[in-house]
Formats: sequence, C-alpha cells, structure tokens
Amino acid sequence: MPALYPEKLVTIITTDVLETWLAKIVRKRGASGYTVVRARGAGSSGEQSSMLDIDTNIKFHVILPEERLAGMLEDLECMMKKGHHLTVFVSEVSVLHPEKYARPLE
Amino acid sequence: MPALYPEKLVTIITTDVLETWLAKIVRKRGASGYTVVRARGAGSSGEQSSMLDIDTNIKFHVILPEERLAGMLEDLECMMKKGHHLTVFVSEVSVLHPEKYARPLE
Amino acid sequence: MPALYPEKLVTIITTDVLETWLAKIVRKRGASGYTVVRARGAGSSGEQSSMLDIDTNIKFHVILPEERLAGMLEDLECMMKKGHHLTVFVSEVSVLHPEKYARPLE
Amino acid sequence: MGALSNLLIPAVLFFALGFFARVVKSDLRFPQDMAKMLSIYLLVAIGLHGGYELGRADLGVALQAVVWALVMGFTLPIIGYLLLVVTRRVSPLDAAAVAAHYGSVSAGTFLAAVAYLDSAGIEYESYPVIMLAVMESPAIIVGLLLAAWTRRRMGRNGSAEPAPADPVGQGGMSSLLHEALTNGSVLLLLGSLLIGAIAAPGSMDSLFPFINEIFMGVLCLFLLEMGMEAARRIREFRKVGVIMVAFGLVMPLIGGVVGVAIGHWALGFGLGGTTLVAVLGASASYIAVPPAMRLAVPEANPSLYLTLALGITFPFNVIIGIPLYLYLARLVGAA
Amino acid sequence: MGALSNLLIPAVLFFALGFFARVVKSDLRFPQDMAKMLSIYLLVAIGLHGGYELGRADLGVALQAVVWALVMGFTLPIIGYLLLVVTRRVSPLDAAAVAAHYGSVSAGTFLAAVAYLDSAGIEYESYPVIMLAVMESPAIIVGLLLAAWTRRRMGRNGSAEPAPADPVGQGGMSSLLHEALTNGSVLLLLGSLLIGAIAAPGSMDSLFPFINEIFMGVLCLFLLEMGMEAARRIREFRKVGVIMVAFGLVMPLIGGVVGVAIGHWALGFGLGGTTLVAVLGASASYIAVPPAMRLAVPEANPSLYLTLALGITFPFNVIIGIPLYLYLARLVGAA
Amino acid sequence: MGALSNLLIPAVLFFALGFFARVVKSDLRFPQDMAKMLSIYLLVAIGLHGGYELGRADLGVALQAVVWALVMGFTLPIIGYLLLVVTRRVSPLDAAAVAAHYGSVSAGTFLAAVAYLDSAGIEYESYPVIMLAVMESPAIIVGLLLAAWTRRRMGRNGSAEPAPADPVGQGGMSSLLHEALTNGSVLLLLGSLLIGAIAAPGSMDSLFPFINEIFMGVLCLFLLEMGMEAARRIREFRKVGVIMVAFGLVMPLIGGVVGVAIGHWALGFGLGGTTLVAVLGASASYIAVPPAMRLAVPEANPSLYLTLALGITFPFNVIIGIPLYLYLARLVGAA
Ligand SMILES: Nc1ncnc2c1ncn2[C@@H]1O[C@H](COP(=O)(O)O)[C@@H](O)[C@H]1O
Ligand SMILES: Nc1ncnc2c1ncn2[C@@H]1O[C@H](COP(=O)(O)O)[C@@H](O)[C@H]1O
Ligand SMILES: Nc1ncnc2c1ncn2[C@@H]1O[C@H](COP(=O)(O)O)[C@@H](O)[C@H]1O
Ligand code: NA
Ligand code: NA
Ligand code: NA
Repeated sequence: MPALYPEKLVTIITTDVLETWLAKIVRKRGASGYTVVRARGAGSSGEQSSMLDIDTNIKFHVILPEERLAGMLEDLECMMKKGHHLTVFVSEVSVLHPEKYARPLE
Repeated sequence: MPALYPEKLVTIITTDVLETWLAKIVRKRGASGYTVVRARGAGSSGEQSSMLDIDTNIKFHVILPEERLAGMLEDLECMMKKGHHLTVFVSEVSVLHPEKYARPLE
Repeated sequence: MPALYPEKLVTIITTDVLETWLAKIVRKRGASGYTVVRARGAGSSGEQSSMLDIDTNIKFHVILPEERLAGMLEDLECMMKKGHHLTVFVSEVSVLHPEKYARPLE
Repeated sequence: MGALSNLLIPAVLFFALGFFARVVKSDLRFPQDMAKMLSIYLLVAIGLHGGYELGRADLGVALQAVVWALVMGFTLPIIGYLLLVVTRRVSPLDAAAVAAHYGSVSAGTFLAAVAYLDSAGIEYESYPVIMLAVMESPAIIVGLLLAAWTRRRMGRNGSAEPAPADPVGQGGMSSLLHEALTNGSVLLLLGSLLIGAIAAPGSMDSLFPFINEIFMGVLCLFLLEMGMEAARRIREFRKVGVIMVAFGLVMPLIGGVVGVAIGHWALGFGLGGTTLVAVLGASASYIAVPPAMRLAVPEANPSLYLTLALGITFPFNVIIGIPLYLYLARLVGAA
Repeated sequence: MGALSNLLIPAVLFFALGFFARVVKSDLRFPQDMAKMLSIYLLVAIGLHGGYELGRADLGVALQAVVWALVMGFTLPIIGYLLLVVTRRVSPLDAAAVAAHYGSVSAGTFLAAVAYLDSAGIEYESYPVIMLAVMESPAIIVGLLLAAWTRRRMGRNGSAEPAPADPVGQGGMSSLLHEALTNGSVLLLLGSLLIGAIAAPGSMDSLFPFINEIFMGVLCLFLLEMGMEAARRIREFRKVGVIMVAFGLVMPLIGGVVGVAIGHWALGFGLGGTTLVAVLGASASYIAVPPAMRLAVPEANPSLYLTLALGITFPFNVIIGIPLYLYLARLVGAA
Repeated sequence: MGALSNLLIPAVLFFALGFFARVVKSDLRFPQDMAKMLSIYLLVAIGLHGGYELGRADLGVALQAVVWALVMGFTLPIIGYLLLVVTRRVSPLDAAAVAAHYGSVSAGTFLAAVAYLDSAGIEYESYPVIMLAVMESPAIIVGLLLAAWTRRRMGRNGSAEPAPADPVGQGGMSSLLHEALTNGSVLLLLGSLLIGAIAAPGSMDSLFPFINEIFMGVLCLFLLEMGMEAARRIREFRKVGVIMVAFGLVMPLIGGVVGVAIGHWALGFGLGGTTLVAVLGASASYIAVPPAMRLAVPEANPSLYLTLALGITFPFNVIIGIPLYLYLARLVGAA
C-alpha cells in the first residue's frame, strides 16, 4: 500500500462574496492550493438559499501542513473579529504525496 | 494559535427530496445550522446523475456537540428504518468557537 | 445511541474529465458506491474556474472498508504516475451500518 | 403521407438523437439544470397559450374536461395497481408507487404530441392543457391511498412490523396531500393558465413572440435531453424484468384507449383533441410523481418506477404511441 | 381603465404567482442560476435598446440625466441614514448598510414599470436607462463613507475597539471603491448601452428580435422568481420589527416623490419618463449593493437589509408604487 | 467602409466588453453553465440551418468539403508539431497536445466570422458548417498518434520509463478513438445537420424563428463570456513564454492561408465561403480537444494549450484574423 502522511484540512463555510479574500489568505499562508464547492445552508445569520447571488454559500477547503495551520487560523480569526460570519473546522487527513502540499501556490 | 475544540460533523448523502426533512431534524435536535451541497453518485439504489430533479443527491452537513449526536443519529436511523436511503457518517473535527455550535437554530 | 463503526473515506479532487475512470476504479475495487460534487479551485496546474467544461473540478468521495483501501490507493497512485493531477486524501469516519459499505456496486 | 414521414418532425428526431447519443456512449451531456429550465419555459408557454384560449372558450366544457381528467387520474392508477398485483412480480408497495405514475401525465410526451399535430396540420382544442394541469395531483393522492391501504393489509397479515414513528412528523397523510396539491409544476401550469385567461386585453400581445416563436426550438432541445435520459434508463430494463417491461408497454395502450374514449365520446373533442386526451391517459409522470413517491413510499424502489416511466413508456409513446393514438382517434371519429 | 385592470399585466401577475407559490409553501423552485441568467439577458436587452436610442438622442439631456442620477444616488442614502438613526431601532452601521440600498436601484422594479407603461400605451424617454446604470455606484460609495464615518464616531466615543488589521488588506477604501465602480451588472449595462450606441449602422438589425420579441416573456419568468424570493424574505418581517417595515414603505415614497420632481422639473421628461425616474428613486438594490455591504460593513446584519429591500420595498413598488408614481407624474404633468 | 467600422459589430464588441471586464477586474461573472447552454443552442441552430440548406445543396461538393476538412484536420497538427519541436521550447508531448488543438476548430470564432460576414452583407456557402463538424475528430486522432509516437521515441532513447499499466484500461488507443468519434459537440452538430436535412418538408418552418431570430443575440452573450475567458487566460502568457505566444499568432496565419487556398482553389467557394474555410484552418479548439488531451496526454500541461488556444489565438482571430482572412479571400478572388 502506498504510504500515507498526516496533513490538516481546513474547511470554511461562508458567503461566496468572501471567496477572493480566502484565496488571498491561502496564498499568503503558503498553502499549495484550495478547492471551492458551492453550498446553501442556514445558521445564525439566517438561511442562505443559493438562489440569488446575494445568498450563496461556499465550502472552501485547504489542505496544509500542520506548521502552517496556526497562521491560517489567525487570519480567519481576524476576519471573524471584523464581523464576517465564518464556520471553520479543521480535520485530520492522510495524503499520498506530502511534498505536493508543501509547495506554495504561486 | 487560536484554540481548537472538538465537535462532531455528521454528513448525510441522500436524495434532495429529503432536504426539508433533514433541516427539520437539525432544528429539532438543536444543532446551530447546516450546510447543503448538491451531489451526484451511485449506490445500492442505482445511479443518481443529478441531471433531472428526480435523481439529484445532496451532501448535508451538520456540526454539533457530542452530546447532541445520539439524538440526531436516532432520527436518521428511524428514517432509514422507514425505507429511506441515507448514507450517514460521522467525523471528528475541531472548531474555533464552540459556543457558536451550542446555540440552536431558530 | 445507534452503534458506529469505523470506515475509510477517500476523497479525490481532480478534473471532471476523469470522473468515469474514477467510477471504474470504484467498481473494480469493490466499494459500495461513490458521491461526486462539482468544484472549482487552484493548485500546481493553475486555476480551475469551473466556468467552462475544460476547467471544472470534482470532489469524488468513496467510503470503503479499511481492507479495500490499499487497492484503491494503488490505482490512484498509478494514475498519478501517468501524469494525471489528483489531490487525494483519506479520513477516518464512523458509519451506522457497515454492511452497506461491504456490498460492491454492481 | 406515410407513417415514417410522420416521424420525421424535428421534435421526434431530436429525441432520437439524444437516445442515439447515449447508445453510442457519447459524452454529450447537458448542463445540470438545463432540462429544468427548458421545462419551466415549456410549462409557462403552454399554460399562457392555453389560458388565453380558455379565456375565450366554453367554461362548461372546460369544467367537464377537468372532471374527466380527475376521473382518469383516479382510475388509471387503480387499474395499474391491480394489473401489477396480479403479475406478482413486484411487492405491493412497489405496485402502488409504479401505478401512481400512470395516473399522472408526462408534459414532454404531451408536447411531442402537440408538435406532431402541428406538423400534420391537425387542429386541437385547448381544453387538454387544463387536463394536463389537473391530472398530476389525483394520481399522487391515489398512490398515497394505495400505499397506505397496502401497508395496513400487510400489517394485518403480520408480514410487516409497524412503521417506526416519523422523526419529523412529515410522512403524515396531510403533509403529503399538501405536497400533492401545491406541487411546483402543477402550480406553474395552473398559474400560467390563469394569467393567460385573466391578463388585461392587449397586454398579452407582447408575450406572444416569446410563447410562440421559440416554442418549437425549446421543445426540441428538451426532447434531446429527455432522449438521453430515456436511453440511460432503458439500460436498466434487464433489472426490472420482462414482465415489468410488458407492463410499461401495455399500460400506455390501456390509458390511450381510455383517453380516446373519453376525448371522443365523453368530451366530444375533434381528432386533435381526442389524440391529446389519449396521450394524457397513456403517458406516465416523471416530474411530480417520483419525488412524491420517494417521500411517501420510501420502501418502493425508485429505479423500478423511473425505468418504467422514463425508459420504457416515454420512448414508446413518443415513437409509436402518438401516431397510434391519432390513428385510433381517426377510427372512432370516422365511426 | 381601473387601477385594478392596470395590475392585470402578465409581468405583475407572474410576480404575484411567485409570491403565492411561496405563501402556500409550494415546492416550486427555479434552478439555482436561472434568475441570474434571466437578469443578464434583461440587462443586456435593455442596455442595447436604450443605447441604440441614446445614440440618436440629445447628448446634453443624457448628460443632465447622468448628473441627476448621481445626485439621487448620493442624496437618498443620506436621507435614509438620518431617518434610520432617528428611529434608534438599528445600530448606526446597520443604518449605513440599509441606507445604501435605497440610493441604488432595482432593475426588476424598473423593468416591471417599463412593462406597465408599455401595456398602458404610455411612451417614455430612453434616458432613465442610463440613470439606472449609473445609480448603483454612488450609493455604494455613500454607504462606505457613512460606515467609515460611523466607525470613526463610535471609536471616538470609546464604544468600539479599533477594528483588527485586515489579514488580506482588502477591506480598504480603495479596493472597495474599485468594486463599486467595476461592479458586474453596472459594467454589463453600461457596456450594452455603449454597444447599442456605437454599433455599425445596420448591424443592430439582426439583434432586435432577440432584445425585443422575447423580452416580455423573460421578464415574466424573472419576476416569477423574484416573487418567490420576496415572499421568502417577507416572512422575516417580524424579526426586523414594525418600525423597520414602516421605513421600507416610507423610503420608497420619499424616493418616488424626489424622482417625480427630478424627472418632471429638472429633466423635463414626459409622463412615462417621469414615472421611470420616480421608480429609480423609489426602488432599492438587491443585486449590487448587498455583496458590497457584506464586504464593507460586515458588522451589519444582511438579513435586515435583504428583508427590507427584497421583502418589503420590492413588492410594495411592484404592486402599489408603480401605479402611484404614475399617478403623481400625471398630477405634476397636469399642473 | 473602413476596417475599424468592420469591427463595430455587436458580436465583436461584446467579446471586447467581456475582455475589458476582466482586464479591469470587474466581478462580472456568468453563471457556471451559461456558456455551455448558449453553445448548445448555437451548435443546434447552426446545424439545423446548415443542414436545411445542405439538404438542398450539391452532395458532390459537400463530400469534397468533408474530404478537404479531413485533410486540414490531419495536416495542420503535423505542421504545428514540427514547428513546436523545432523551437525546442516545450517537451515533445506538450508539442503533440498543443498541435492537436490547431487541427481542430473553434465554433466561437466561426460564428463570429458568420456574424462578421452577415453584417458586411457578404454571402457564404453552407458547406463550411459541415467542415466545422468533421474537423474535431481527425485533430484529436492525430494528437493521439503524435503523442504515442513521441512516447515510443522517448522510450527508445531511454529518456522515459515505460508508462505504468492503466488501472482501468481506459487510456488505450481504441477507447480514446471512441471518444474522439463520439465527442458530444461533434455529435450535436452532425445530428442537427442531419435533422435539418431530413426533417419532413414544412416541419422546419416552426423552428426557423428559434434558429434565426435570437441567434445573433445568443452569439453576443456567448462571445461576452468567451471574452472574459480569453482575458483570464491571456494573463498566463508570461508563463508560456514569448516563443509560444508567437506560435499562437503564427499558427492561425498558416491555417488561414491554407484555408483560403483550399476554399478558393480546391473547393471553388466564393468570398464568404473561402473566408469561413480560412477561419476553420486558423482557429484552435477549446471545447472538444482539451478534455481529449487531458485523458490521452496527461503528461502535457493543460495551462499551456488552454492559454494558447483561448488566450492568444482566439482573440487574435476574432479581432484581427477574420478581417485579414476576408482580405486574403478577396485578393485571391480578384486574382
Ligand atoms: N452547525 C452547523 N453545521 C453545519 N453548517 C453550519 C452550521 N452552522 C452554520 N453553518 C453554515 O455556515 C453558514 C454561516 O453560518 P452563521 O455564521 O451561523 O450564519 C450557514 O449558512 C451554514 O451554511
Ligand atoms: N460507499 C460509498 N461512498 C460514497 N458515497 C456513497 C457510497 N455508497 C452510497 N453513496 C452515496 O449515497 C447515495 C445513496 O446510496 P444508496 O443508498 O446505496 O443508493 C448514492 O447515490 C451515493 O451518492
Ligand atoms: N492544498 C490544497 N488544498 C485543497 N485543494 C487543493 C490543494 N491543492 C490542490 N487542490 C485541488 O486539487 C486540484 C488539482 O491540484 P493540482 O494537481 O495541484 O493542480 C486543484 O484545482 C484544487 O482544486
Ligand atoms: Na397517464
Ligand atoms: Na432608489
Ligand atoms: Na484549425
């Protein structure tokens, strides 16, 4: 079996208006990429039906090495302090080629 | 680094016809919100190509505190007993502000 | 509380052109099904905006028993060796009815 | 004009093209929501058009048409259920779910028939559009009743444990009835009919190009996609078994004959109108009924009813059924 | 012609149908991106149409119209902000975000008014289209300035800790201004206006069927969806409170009166044009301003401004406002 | 009429608008599937239109056109491959993948040329549409062969380890050939051509408004989106390097000259038809070939061929190429 190596997966659920900002954070914090999925949902700021541009959510995923996690979370924390609604969670995952996730996105 | 706290993430994959029922369960079981993503797939009940209304799947996510997990799973179990096809799995995640997930959705 | 059993969740992020190949691997390796979500993103092979057919990503999920994981990963490894760009990660999940994931997809 | 040349209308040809694309495993694929969007347009266009004419038509006949639509919608599922139970090939709950589809109608088949009549230069009444709108709900209701009755009977025979309590109290009859009556496509069609009928005189003029000129083209694209879907479903015919496939071919014939009878004798329609009523009887829903059955009869196997309605009955009707019902309508008309 | 029969135009009826569908909890639902696609078509069609006429119109008047549009776009949010601050029902930042919406415009309301005038056979100038295009940006800019000013004042009073540094340096004024000026729908509308005005003579002919014939039908579908969205939002009216609902009804009246005054006296438009300017003043944006406010004023509650703009002011304008502003325009015209 | 006023046709202006929107970093964005839907419409419309005319045209010439299309589709990639290998700027597999794109065609460029000719009042034959349909597949096949041959040569030189066994046996030549021949857009275009040609007389009439009247508008929206995509891709031109950019400008010129020669001398077309054949030669696929290359030549870098085809060659052809090829066609026609 191919060897597996531990990495962190950060998932952020929020309005799609913030997508470009999140992509900037990814670059700034040296992650190797990100993946975005369109979503709808409900939470403390009401329902987001994804029917209009103004109420579409995204699920934003970033895999990154443990040592880069703290910086990323600090930036997210800072956005939340400014008033943005982010649902953030971190999971443990195992990847096939860890060197792929060490190369920052240009 | 901002502190992280453990929560449970329940993911349900099923036909989108059941979305409103799942949202009702979320409210009933006191989760703070949910997120839905459109999906296609295949399983024991055939292929769901997501091309027509009648064969679209959803991935339904709920983050909730460990102590509310059992109730949620019981409701899902009960739906499955009635014949509904649900693919359910639970993962361990870490979140930034656990109090956010303790406040039930109105 | 309903009992939970451990399974492996394999997630593959790649171009949607490879979807049918991944579905073939799922069948070959005896997984019970798969779920696909449309995605966009960025990585070492540039941005995939999901605006045209030619730059759409997918998130491809397969839940399968631990003993079938190795075979699946070998096939994915082999695709990557041929030059395909796959972002692959494995997570630990708990499911309600493990027998569901033991029955291979026909 | 030969029967074959009858089939050479673009709407049918596009259906065949879609079917062919799947058979040769082409990667031709529509964007996810395109079929839905096209069908919204088609429902609105046919609704406005029919409503506009109904607003100028005989309300008595319209009412009669509604009544007969309800009769068909309630009767056909019962016939289907009995046939299926007799074959003993499927569980009684599967039978209830499948039967419900045949009491309802397929807008795609109906529109293909309209294109067929148009290209043959045959006129038709506007009443069948309103029948199209009202037949969805009774079929769902009968399906629910048949399933409930089956469950009770099975329970009495001890062959099934009592259903567990519903976690969200949503599987109940009343909430399912509500869904049957407020179904989205029913509402859209009825609403458009009403708007077409009551819109201020003159204000409809600016809508006519939209509902008339691009109608046939949109229908062609819709049937192209439905051809692909039908071909995808027909592959499963081996799983459903030859008896069930036979049901999927016989049931539309029964519905078509019933429809011809109702159209000609009960409603006194002409050749075109009678053919359309036959198509209403013969066609099986693949829009409103499947989700209703998923919610109400979760024990039934969706791929069974989808394969039958979409993979067997739908292409049968588009290719063979429509000219056949027209032929029958001509027969009774000449009699 | 009675006021009621005025409302019986398809565009308004489809809005009502969508509203009704949500009220009875129908499962009628448009595909995710359909409203967006329809609105792209509508913006392009109205832009090309308006541009074609502007290319043949008086540039002096066009310039005047732009100036007055800017004046409205800058003034109305300030009026709204003051009103809201006086009620003391919402935080000052909420007030800034809400007010910005009322300086901007709702293309859906504007188009409903166009349909209304068309069906009443009332002519209108093409200048209001260009005003529609330019009013989005100033409103956003005033919103940003009001929020910045509010934050500074709150900071001085010690009632707020200083905002944390922006992790991506994107919340800054200049990057937000850039977004206000290059907003997608503004660009699309301005671009189409320009193309309509400069396209080589003759080359527009092949476009006219596209922008004219199907326009009303597309508008009906768009308003159907917006009716559903309005109904979904109006349910939240209890959360926003009765004072805020009153604001959502009074503010369009103020904007409508201002618009009538500007249209009639400042710009010298006729009955139709004056009505359209009133609608520009009265309507509140639900396309460009909400995302801008989400980015720039994250502390404000989105469901507050969306409920007001989409759930209260939008249906009010479509059902009551448009005929009312026409009535006002007729009054001042007769004076 | 000056060259500039030639460019002031709406189709080209909308392309420029989309390009501009990206350059100023506007947030204008189409819904995900809108470009796909528009292109389905465009392929069906042009197919039906062309098929209808081909059904009434000379089959001998049509056959000749097909043969010459195959010749172009097979030859141009080989020319491109040799050019690229000579530059030594890209790996041989990259060269194979890039070259394949230039043997195929871009429907968007073709349609822009049609709009261009229409607005200039220049007539054109219907045969180029069928050439458009058949040129996709040979280019893919040559691409596969070039890649296979390159891999064998590299293997012989020991510069590459043997490719690992395919886990799903899908990378094989035969399954890739199947994909080349059943490609979705090829099938859609060929199917529509056939339907246009064989549809029962009279039955096409109800389709004409759909395929004619809204055609130019849909094309404008499509080119608007493609303008945005081209601008997004052109930003990467620095990554691909100046030599490759030069290739993206020279290759269409070669293809255009070849096309003019074939159109004028081999096929005897008039001014319009010759220009369209030149556009077929000059344009590079960004629909069918890229996914085929992803599957068949995974070692090649997609952003290389997408940047060239979509970011360099496509805008070059739309803005400069089309008038240039028309000029060339006029030259040889006058000679
Ligand atoms: N408990 C939860 N589980 C899953 N998703 C959630 C949860 N809470 C919030 N979300 C998602 O996060 C978005 C913003 O949440 P909120 O900030 O609570 O409004 C919602 O629209 C949901 O999509
Ligand atoms: N092993 C699996 N891995 C991932 N998704 C699955 C799996 N099995 C089923 N699914 C998803 O769950 C849906 C319903 O599955 P089923 O109940 O097996 O028909 C399928 O359409 C898939 O989307
Ligand atoms: N670090 C990462 N985190 C999340 N998704 C990633 C990451 N790296 C790559 N991806 C996804 O995988 C796709 C292919 O990546 P790549 O092979 O690096 O081009 C990208 O388009 C992203 O959607
Ligand atoms: Na029926
Ligand atoms: Na306003
Ligand atoms: Na070419």
